[in-house]
Amino acid sequence: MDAKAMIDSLSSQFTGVIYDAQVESDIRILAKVKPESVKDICQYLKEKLSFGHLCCEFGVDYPERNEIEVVYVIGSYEHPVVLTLKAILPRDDPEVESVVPVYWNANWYERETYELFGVKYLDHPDLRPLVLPQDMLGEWPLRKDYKGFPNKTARNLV
Amino acid sequence: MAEVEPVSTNNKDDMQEEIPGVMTTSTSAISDFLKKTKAQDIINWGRKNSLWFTVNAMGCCGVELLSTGMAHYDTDRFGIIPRNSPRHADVLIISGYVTKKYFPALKRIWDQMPAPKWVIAYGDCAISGGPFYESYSTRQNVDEVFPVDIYVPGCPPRCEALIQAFYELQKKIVAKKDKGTDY
Amino acid sequence: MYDEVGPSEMIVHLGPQHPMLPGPFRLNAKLRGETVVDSEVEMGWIHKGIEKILENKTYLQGITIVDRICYLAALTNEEAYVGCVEKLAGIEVPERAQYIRVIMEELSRIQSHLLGMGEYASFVGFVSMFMYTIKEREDLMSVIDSVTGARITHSFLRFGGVKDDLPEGFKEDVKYVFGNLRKAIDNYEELFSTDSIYKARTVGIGTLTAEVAKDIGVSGPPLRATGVAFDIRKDEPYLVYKDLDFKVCTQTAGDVFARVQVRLDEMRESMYIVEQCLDQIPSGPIFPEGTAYGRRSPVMRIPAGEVFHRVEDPRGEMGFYMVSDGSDKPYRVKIRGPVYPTLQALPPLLKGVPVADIVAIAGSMDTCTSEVDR
Amino acid sequence: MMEIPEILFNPWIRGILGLCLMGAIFMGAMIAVWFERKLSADIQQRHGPNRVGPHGIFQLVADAIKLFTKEDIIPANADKFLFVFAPIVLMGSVFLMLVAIPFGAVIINGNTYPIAATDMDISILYIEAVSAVSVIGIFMIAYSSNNKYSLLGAFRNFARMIGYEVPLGICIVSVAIMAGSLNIVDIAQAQSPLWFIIMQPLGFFVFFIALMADMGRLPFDQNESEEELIAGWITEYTGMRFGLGFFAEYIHLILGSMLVVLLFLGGWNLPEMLTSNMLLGIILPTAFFLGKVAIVMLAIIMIRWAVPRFRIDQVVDLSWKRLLPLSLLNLGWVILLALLGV
Repeated sequence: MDAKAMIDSLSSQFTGVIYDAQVESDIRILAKVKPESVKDICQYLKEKLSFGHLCCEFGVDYPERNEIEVVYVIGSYEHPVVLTLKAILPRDDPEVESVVPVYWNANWYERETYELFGVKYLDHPDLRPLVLPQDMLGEWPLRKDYKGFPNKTARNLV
Repeated sequence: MAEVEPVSTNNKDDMQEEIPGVMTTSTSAISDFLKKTKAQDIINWGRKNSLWFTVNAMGCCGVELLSTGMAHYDTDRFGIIPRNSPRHADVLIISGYVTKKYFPALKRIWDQMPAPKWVIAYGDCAISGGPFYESYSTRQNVDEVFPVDIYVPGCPPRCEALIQAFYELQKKIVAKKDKGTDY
Repeated sequence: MYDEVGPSEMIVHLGPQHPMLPGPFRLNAKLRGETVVDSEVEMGWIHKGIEKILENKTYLQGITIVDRICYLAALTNEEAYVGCVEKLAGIEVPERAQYIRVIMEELSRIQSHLLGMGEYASFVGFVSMFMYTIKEREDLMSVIDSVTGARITHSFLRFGGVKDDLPEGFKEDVKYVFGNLRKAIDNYEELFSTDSIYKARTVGIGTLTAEVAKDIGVSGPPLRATGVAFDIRKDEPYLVYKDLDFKVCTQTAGDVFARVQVRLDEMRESMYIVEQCLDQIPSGPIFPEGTAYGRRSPVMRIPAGEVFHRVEDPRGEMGFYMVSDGSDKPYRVKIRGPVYPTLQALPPLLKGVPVADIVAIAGSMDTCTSEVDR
Repeated sequence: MMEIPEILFNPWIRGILGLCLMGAIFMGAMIAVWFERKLSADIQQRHGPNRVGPHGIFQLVADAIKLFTKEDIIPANADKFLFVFAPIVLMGSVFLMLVAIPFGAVIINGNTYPIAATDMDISILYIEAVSAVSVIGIFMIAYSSNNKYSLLGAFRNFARMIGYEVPLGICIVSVAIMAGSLNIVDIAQAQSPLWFIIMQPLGFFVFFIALMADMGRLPFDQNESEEELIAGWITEYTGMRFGLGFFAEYIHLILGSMLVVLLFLGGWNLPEMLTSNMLLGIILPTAFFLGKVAIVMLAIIMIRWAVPRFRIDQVVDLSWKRLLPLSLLNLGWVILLALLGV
């Protein structure tokens, strides 16, 4: 099954949920997805299309469009195709369903996206900050409008 | 983050109030006496030849720190050996970026070490922040908290640089100009 | 985990400063006697916000920052980053530069495996082994040093090429070092396979099956030790790997012993790759001709777009996802480190093992905490 | 019993000799540490200490001076009385062993005078009993420092010691049966023509391994295991208290090597023609004895740096499932020999 067939299978299975699907090259496909059905799609990808390997999951902040994209990069152990799934969330109240029940290793990725972007994951087993100290929660440092970034405390700033 | 007050172990002020006919003494009497004698030189000789350092690899420099203690560079030649417990160590090597999360732990390691103790700031990150000087997560100017004796610039400095840092520290100890002990 | 601590149980915090891993890392383990009942990993002790810093650096400045993601395999980090930019900007790398990159990355893989293996041996109490591997590693480091000018953080790759050509006499140096290294690796293998205490400590410990390993997303030597031949160099060839002859080293047992064995085999395989490259390397420029790219790249504006590029790190799959908005700085860079899922897999693996096996299992994963925290 | 010169009964002389002995044993421990550092460096393709004095022989002097002048930290939540008292128990148990162990012998006119503080009839049992006290010292150190690493180390130590004291004791019993005495001097003397290692090689093997476990040398140093438990039982100790624990370990190493030589490797016994001369009789037996001790120490140190560490359950398995049956087999063999009247 090549990349084209995969995207066709996916779009036909989830009409209306998957949109903007495109084949970038033989081994890269990209699709956008409605946030509420991310988990179902991942389930389908894992079981039917053997996309068993979640490479990573992260957020991208677009303040002009007032959106936060949550990107899932999903690869496979059987074939070389890598699928990029994008769920677009409103920036004010980003909430998306957790994919931990499908991909076990999404756990830490989601915890990190939560503390760095403020994306809330529903039904996540253990949504605590991972890399930041507890008191920095709520600053969402990887958002574009984060104020504390060029940290001016260093004594000999160039 | 708790600010750290400078600790003074010099009790000279206590000694000045003399009661006539009564000889007062203080806890530092023995060390005061030692200062006047050659004994301090002998003690310093022992201290300088047996600098045990903590192994806390905190960044890129940590790898060089590991290599320095091992074969090839072999700091054991100078009597410098790595110790895993801070209780047995004399030298704290800040080998990398200190983050806001790690800083309390590093402070605690420092507090756990018995005096006399010294600090080597190893690498640019420990000195001035290095490439991460503007990060939201790192804590800058750690040398305001730790009394750093030797700064080793480089990103990361080579193992030879660390050996030279120890050599400079030894010279400082002999010249009684280090910050680790109170002379 | 903290809610119910039974009458004969205690919680031991291993770390953040603990000799278990090179880098701060904390494992909270609930013990009943000597047995781990439950455990949990805490990260972030050296989180330095590299992703945010990269967004505020130009593309060229970014190379020095990505070096410091994982200090044990700086060259593969660079490769992933530079590869992303080259894909986005459509830069062709001349063949000689590609060969040089492969040589350096394979050398760096060998040194990383040597360090990881030696450190692992010291975790089971075999301190002398650590000394031996470090000694061999130093020879290799000086070879790498002679090309890149640095031991740990190289900043060697440039967009479209490499910083410098190979120095004179490089081939002879490599040949000399490899001669010693081959003997050393054979010795290590003999030591590992004949020492009964070592075998008692490693065979059947921390076993991952292929299904579980795939399920938790492990890659690199821990995955290959379970029999899955997953290697980006074969599955998604970058640089000149498709012209080179090498095999993906696998074992089937999936335990600690197999992981170390995979690393030993991979070192041999990497040496073979480097020798092939040295024989095949064509002469020619190390930067694309007729373009502005050279030793000093211009301020680059890269066309808007998104790309995911992955390479095979010594520890597994290293991927960069880069979003460009057409300016001279990346809009967003996501770093997918190979150790991230591996370290996540520790708590389930550690359930029910004795305390002494915590370090054996954690060490055999060859983790790099700096890369997880970033 | 052999006659002892009158002058040795003078308490002053005895006191001075005792002090000399203490000094000698401390010197011995320092030499052992230096020996170990140099030898381990050699095995690991390094140089080892070589800056302080020729070949770094004063390295340990520097270390001792530094440890003496370090700050003495008693952790806030430690049990203060035990924390101060425990290293003394450990050191005491090691020094009490010195009372019974002979350090060599002087042979004058065919009479053997062992260089030992006392002459007990049950000295071997006494040594066994006293050396087992050190485990209590270690446990007190670990318990009082209120550290979980230390506590784990102490538990491992207990588990190991209980396992290994049994085969160790059985081996000693078989030696005692063969010699027909519980006095360590008599045991050494009984090996005059034939060393016990030839009569019971199995016993030597079991005794050597059990002794190494008893001393906590590397394949058996689970109580310290640097990579897991930082420094195990002694993690919280600073300065000279740490130094005491450290020295106790090395004095134990020396005394253990002496025990091996005394029980299995023939002690100070030499052919009679070599000791007939007065001067040779004074020097040679002791030199011979100490030389053998040094060789045993060398072997123990080299084993330490050449093998990985056992896990604690494997250690306990090894003792109860392998060494105990082997030691019983050896005991049976010795009894058989005794019945046959060999």
